Amino acid sequence: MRQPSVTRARVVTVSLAVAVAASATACGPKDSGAAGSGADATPHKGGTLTVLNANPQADFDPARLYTSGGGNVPSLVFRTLTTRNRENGAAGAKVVPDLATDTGRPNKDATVWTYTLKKGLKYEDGTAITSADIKYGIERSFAPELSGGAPYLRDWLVGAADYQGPYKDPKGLASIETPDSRTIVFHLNKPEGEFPYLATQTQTTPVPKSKDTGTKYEEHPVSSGPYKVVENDNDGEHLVLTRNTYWSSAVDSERKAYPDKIDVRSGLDSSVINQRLSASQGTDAAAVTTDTNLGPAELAKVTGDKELASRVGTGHFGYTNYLAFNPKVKPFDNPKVREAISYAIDRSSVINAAGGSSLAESATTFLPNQKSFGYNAYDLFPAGATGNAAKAKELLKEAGYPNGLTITLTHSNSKDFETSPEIATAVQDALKKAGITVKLQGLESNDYSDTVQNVKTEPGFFLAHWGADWPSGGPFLAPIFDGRQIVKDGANFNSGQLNDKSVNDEIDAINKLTDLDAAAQRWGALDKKIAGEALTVPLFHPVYKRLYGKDIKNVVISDWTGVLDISQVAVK
Amino acid sequence: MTGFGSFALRRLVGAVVTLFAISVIIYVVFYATPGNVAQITCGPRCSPAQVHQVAQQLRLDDPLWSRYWHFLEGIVVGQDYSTGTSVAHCSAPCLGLSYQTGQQVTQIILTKLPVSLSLVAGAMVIWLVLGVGTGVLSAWRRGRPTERALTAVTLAGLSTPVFVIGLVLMIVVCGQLQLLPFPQYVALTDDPEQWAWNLLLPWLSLALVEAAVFTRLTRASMLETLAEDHIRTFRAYGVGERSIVGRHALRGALAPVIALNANDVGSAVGGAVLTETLFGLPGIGQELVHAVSVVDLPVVVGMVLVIGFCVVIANAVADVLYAVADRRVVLV
Amino acid sequence: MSEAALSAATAAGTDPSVPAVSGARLFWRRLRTQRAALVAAAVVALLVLVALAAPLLTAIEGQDPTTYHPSLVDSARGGVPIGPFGGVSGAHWLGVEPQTGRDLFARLVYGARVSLGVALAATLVQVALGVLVGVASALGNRWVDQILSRLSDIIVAMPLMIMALALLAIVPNGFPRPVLVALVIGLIAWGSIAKIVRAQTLTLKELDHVSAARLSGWNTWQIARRELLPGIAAPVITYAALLVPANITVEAALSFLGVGVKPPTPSWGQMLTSANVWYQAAPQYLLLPAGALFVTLVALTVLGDGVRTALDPRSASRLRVGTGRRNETKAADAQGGSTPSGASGSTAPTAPTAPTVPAPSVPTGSTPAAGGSTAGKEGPA
Amino acid sequence: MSLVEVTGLTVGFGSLKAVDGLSFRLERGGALALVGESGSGKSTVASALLGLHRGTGARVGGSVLVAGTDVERATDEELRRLRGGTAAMVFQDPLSALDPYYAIGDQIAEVHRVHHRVSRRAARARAVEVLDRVGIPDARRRARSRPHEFSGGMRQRALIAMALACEPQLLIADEPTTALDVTVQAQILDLLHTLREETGMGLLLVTHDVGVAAESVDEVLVMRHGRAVEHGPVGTVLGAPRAAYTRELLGAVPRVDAPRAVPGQAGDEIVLEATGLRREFGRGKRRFAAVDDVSLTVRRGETLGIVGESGSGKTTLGRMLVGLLAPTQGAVRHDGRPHTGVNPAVQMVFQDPVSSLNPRRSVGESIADPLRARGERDEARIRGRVRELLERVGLEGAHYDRYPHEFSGGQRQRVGIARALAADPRVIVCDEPVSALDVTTQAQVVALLGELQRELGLALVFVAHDLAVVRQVSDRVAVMRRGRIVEEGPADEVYESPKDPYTEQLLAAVPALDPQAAARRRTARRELAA
Repeated sequence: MRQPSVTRARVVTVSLAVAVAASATACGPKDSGAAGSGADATPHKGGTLTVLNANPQADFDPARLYTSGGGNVPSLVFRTLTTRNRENGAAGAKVVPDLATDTGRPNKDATVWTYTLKKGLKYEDGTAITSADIKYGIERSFAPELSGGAPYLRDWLVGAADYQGPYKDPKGLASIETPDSRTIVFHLNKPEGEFPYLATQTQTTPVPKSKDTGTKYEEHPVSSGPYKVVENDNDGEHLVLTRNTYWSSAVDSERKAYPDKIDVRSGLDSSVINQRLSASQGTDAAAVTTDTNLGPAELAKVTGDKELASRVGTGHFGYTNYLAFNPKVKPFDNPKVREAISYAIDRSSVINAAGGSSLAESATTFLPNQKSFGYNAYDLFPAGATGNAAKAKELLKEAGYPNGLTITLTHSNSKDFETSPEIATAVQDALKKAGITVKLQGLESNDYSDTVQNVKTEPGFFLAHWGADWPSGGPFLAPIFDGRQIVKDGANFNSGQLNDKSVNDEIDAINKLTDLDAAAQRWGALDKKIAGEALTVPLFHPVYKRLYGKDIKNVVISDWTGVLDISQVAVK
Repeated sequence: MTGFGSFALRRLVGAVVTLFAISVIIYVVFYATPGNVAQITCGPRCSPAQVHQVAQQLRLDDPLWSRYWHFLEGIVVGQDYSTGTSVAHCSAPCLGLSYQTGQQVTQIILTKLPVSLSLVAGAMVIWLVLGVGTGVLSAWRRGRPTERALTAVTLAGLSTPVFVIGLVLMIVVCGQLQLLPFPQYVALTDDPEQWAWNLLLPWLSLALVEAAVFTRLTRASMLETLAEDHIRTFRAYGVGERSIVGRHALRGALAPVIALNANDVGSAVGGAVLTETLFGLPGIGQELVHAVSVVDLPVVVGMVLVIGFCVVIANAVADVLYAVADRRVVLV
Repeated sequence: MSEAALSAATAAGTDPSVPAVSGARLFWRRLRTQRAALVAAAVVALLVLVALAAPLLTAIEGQDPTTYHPSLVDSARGGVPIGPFGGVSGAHWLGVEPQTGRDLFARLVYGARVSLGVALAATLVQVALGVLVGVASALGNRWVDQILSRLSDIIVAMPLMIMALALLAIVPNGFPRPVLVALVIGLIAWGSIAKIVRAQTLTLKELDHVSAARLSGWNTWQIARRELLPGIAAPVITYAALLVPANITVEAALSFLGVGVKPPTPSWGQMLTSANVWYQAAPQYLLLPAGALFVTLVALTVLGDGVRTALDPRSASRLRVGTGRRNETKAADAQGGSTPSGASGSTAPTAPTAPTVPAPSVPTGSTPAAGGSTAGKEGPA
Repeated sequence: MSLVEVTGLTVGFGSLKAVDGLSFRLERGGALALVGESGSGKSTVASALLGLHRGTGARVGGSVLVAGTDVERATDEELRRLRGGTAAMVFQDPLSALDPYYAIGDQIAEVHRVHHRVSRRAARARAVEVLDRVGIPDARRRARSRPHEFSGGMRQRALIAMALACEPQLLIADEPTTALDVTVQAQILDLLHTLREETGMGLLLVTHDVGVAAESVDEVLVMRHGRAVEHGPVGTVLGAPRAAYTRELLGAVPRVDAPRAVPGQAGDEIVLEATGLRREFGRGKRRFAAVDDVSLTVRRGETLGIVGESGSGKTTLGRMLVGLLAPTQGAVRHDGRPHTGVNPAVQMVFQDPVSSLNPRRSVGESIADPLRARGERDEARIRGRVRELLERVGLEGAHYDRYPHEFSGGQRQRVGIARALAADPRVIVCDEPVSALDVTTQAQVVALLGELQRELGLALVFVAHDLAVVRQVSDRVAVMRRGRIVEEGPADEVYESPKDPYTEQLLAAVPALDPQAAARRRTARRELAA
């Protein structure tokens, strides 16, 4: 249940957001790219871009950030070995080189990856960026003081599992080699064809050891990107970024960096952000948001106003909301019961609760409906738009429940419209027709995470969601269905506790592939195979509507993040 | 003034006892709160080993009393902590470090408190002026249309939650009429004019709810005072209504208003939680709600203590004002 | 609305040294003379009736509060209700809820149950605790008083919302939520009522009839029950009438912070919270619960005022004011002490002692002007 | 033209007629007393003179002319000029009649400026002047004090000063001395007399106390039920009353020079004994002894009177005797045995008939309290006994289920006595039992206590400030001052030949019913002061 987020996941209990708010990233519409005036006009350099956000950039240390594709505001300051392709829609779901000259050179079995840095790379103070700084940056992300990043480096790098970072262990990680100042070599403990994706994360940002101040580094992170932080008030609530004069577009083809200055204001209520963007007065005319989308009420208002409607971009992001079963709990041990629920579900109620057909697309597959994930449009238990009550009742009868079934659905009391009570009550209503009575068990959000992520307390039936760390089937399927990733004494995400050798083997086999397109095909096939177990009921894939100010130009929303890429936005 | 000295001392001791008790309660309550703090701090995908390391670093595995002792120690002598690369010192009174961000809690409070104080203080001026003003007017005009209109407005204020008033005000004033910019906190020291303009709406939304209470109180206590013998005396000497209402009745009616206002600081902070959240003002309330949600105990304790301290101080000040307003009162 | 505010407002209206009601009949007679209070009482009764009859009313309408009607909302436009005035029709009297299409009338009347129920129950808890603590600290020795006063100081100094957030997170899930919300509101907001009761009890216990009861041989508990509790009933009832609306808004605020009553159970606070953002796209969704809350609060407040006036011994002259006859408005003022009953000559000749002004430690207890009311009894001057 | 001309004045509140066709005149410089018991309408008349009923909903009929102004028909502006300017009122309770929040000098100055267009400074000077005139020492400094910093007598002087500030032609004094001690009362009455002599203003005195009237005025108008009962020169009305009611009223007034009619039958048994009683209040610097080293004994069948002014500690002493207050030092013995806490054998009758009965319980229940507390459970027996007691104190048995507000003050006091009797006491301490009652009622209650004493052999401790009442009931008398007993002895001895100067002073201050005697005594007091 990780939140793919621009900032490290902050649990926001108080928010007026009516929609899938905040931290998500998404992608431009598959067909036409971002809509609206912003895409058409010719962009020019200069001006100040205002960013209105709900969540403060409380963490600005590359070691602590958990981002997809390098993040948004952080990616203006931190360059990484590779990065996402800064283009609209599906094209944006590709990985491209950033600091490195290519996306990585694997050895034969993809256990050793070598990168070479571009020439002429400099920090904001003019000193050169070296491969040793990248190694140091990765190493410090293992320090317990700087926890928060994604788990992959720990799981993949040889000897990383017990490594506690350079502060306690100055010798460093032997599995990262820097033969010269432009070369860096990674030794992995198993084949990982998707290493280029991982290299997009901010942990591969260079950190000069002499400037490292531990937990205080985030107050003055050293920029390798087009902008540097000149002001950081109230722990990331207000940021001012100005041009890093040592950055050059000659060595960075991805970031456009049109505005001269970027002013990030956060801690705002999401409805206030959307109000301000729609009013678009003063500096708000040149404003965007990187963590807020339109809620249903706001959408209803915007769609009735042509001018506003022209200032809305649509984003997709690899994300699935689903119902999870724990087959260790009765009656969900019976596949027929799980199938009956899959048939019974009335997705229209659920989609309306999530914001309606413009903000949520019906999901019948676990993998997101995007090509890069290997999307394979199957529907093994066709329920139609409003549920197949007859088929469900029949299955229940076979399973020994001719008079209907009473089950408990566990959900959280947060206000995220994902695992929240609104969705739970919609599910409750959506199963009613099939004679399935749903009782609700709502838990406070921390309690909810503890409960559903612990194999000992995991309930039989609960609301869950999963988002992509990068646009591929690997990080989407493996944590949920790889039997070796069942965690007994910590946070477990394999909620079905599936440990099927054929599934595990197929995952290993795909990981060996360095041809990412071929891998995607196989992920799609694996998804359909697993779906036959009916361990989850996919509900919907969210869609994000992003409002932006009048003066915004060059709007790019990739399928990788689903938000306006502020490295591309121009205000003049 | 030995009387005042002993009053101040007694109040100080009382405040310390109160704050001490509050901190104990918060520790116990949050100890019982569900949520794996180390997991939240470390991130959802941390391995059990990493979570354990974080727990150790935050002393989460220590017994409650030992953690509490450490907290008290920090207040008295300060606290040393590791930033990874060096050892930093959090000087007394140190309220510890945030679990989530590793920032010193005292530092967080110092940056957030001015925002909340700006909000509450400004709103207080408005609600006092507005509340007492309409209260006097409706006591004076009682039974007439003026009073009925005021009563209706008052009750509307009383019955509308601050989050509704605030949003509607914002949509209408900032969005549709564009009379004011959308609020965005500017420090008083940076630009006093912008400070006031930006806080005007938050002030109003918070004040409208509270003013209603003061209107009712002022009206009631004005009527009370107007029925008193000394008012009859001045009437019997031909003193004009204006002077009777404005000078004699109001003065008598102010004492309970002062007392209430002190008590209201507490509830205003509660209202401020909602106001700050709605308007995105980076104040204590907003931070506190967030800290509660992520079980960031040091931040919660620190902030609650600060709020408690403000309430205690406000009460003491009110008692002094009360005694100044009415010399018959003896400070105890 | 803050409790403290209420307390001060109430305290201003009741003078404990004068016998208040002398029987329910007198009370009703006084209440009856206030038209506004009677209308308010009728509205409150109607609301309670609606809340109790919610299942019946929705059955008449043919709806229930939880069934979704996806076809009644425009899914592509965020789920805004289809049709004028938020989908008002013969089947849905007040339209439907955006996104879900649930019947608003049903949710409103069922919401009344929760909102009123929670508020009433919370008030009961507050009153019970406040009376217990207040009486105990007034009757106990200095230490008991100190400890209990300190306790209520602590309660006052703690931010209510934060404690509510924390407490609501601790309690195990199986606990019925409305009961829990009521308990939490009650548990953290009894401070002011305790202060009122304490002040009132302190005044009452100095009255001669309490001394007389002691001389009769009753023990402290019996005296508290027979002589004191009836005496503090008037201010407590008055205060409670004002607490109920305050508690309704607290419930709404808790819902706003995400810790109120859980869906699908409707409450007005919850409706307000989710309707807030629909202010522009579906205004009636916000206006319905807001209007219901407004009417309830107005009715309860006016009724509370009425009760206070009816319980106030000095209200005889003010009642005329309440009826709004203009020429009589000044009656209360000019008449003052020289009411026809002729107070002159009956006041004890014993010179008033030093005014017994309440110490600031109970600032909401009573106004300093009321201090004169205990004069006339010879004290330790 | 007379100063005041009242013709056929009628004032009604709702269904009640407070004043019913009253007519009188007061010439310039004259002094008239309106005398009557509570409810006679005398204060209502006083208010009518200033038009204070205007706008209150009271129905006023007849005509009132004050210095030529028709009060009922005057414009608001004329009325404002009349109030304070022409006729000034001195109210009864000087504490509540002044604004507690402002300095006394400022309040007087404010009133002065309403009627005179002078500077703030001049008004302030005028305030000091009049304060000085009414005998406030160090007036310049004291003008800055707030009312609570003044003693009761000083406050009353300040109120009179306020009235003088505007040089009115008429002073209306509504019970000006009721809340004051007897010595202070005498001073205030003397002050009024002197002022009248010097300024030549008219005085309308409203009082329930015939003695006060005798001291102060030329003419008396006796009122009852809103009507005039008798009107004439003070000597005639008080010396040779024509109306029966006046005679009754005068007869009921206790005389300080008349011994107890039926002396108590003192036995040998000491039922109550106090030795070295001391009681302190306050803490730290504010600590003081309300009662200091008091010893006394009470025998079966006798009445011990305890007399003293306010603050003398007599009530504190009374409460210690019954065990409601614990002494700081010393001991109380009941029947020879040391006793702490309450004891049903020692009961109390309280001063305030309003607060001494629980308004929410029927009087029968209140009386039954001692029976129930004793463990009596039989309802019929309880009702029977209560009925008996009610009848014994002159009420009806059927009154059991009535509530206190249905009774008059005197009746309530009887209920209080019945409740005390229900405990079968041997001693009853009466704390100012009749001070809140009208004189006629007073006499009845006093008579009842005497009867009960003889019948039941009760010992009575009678605590009061009124020297005449105490003499009327007591066998022995103790005079208290500042927490100590300054003189104790058989009543006749103490009253006829006081040994302590304080006792002498007290006795000298008691108003006499005979105007000539009053004038003589005033002269004597003046000489004493000079």
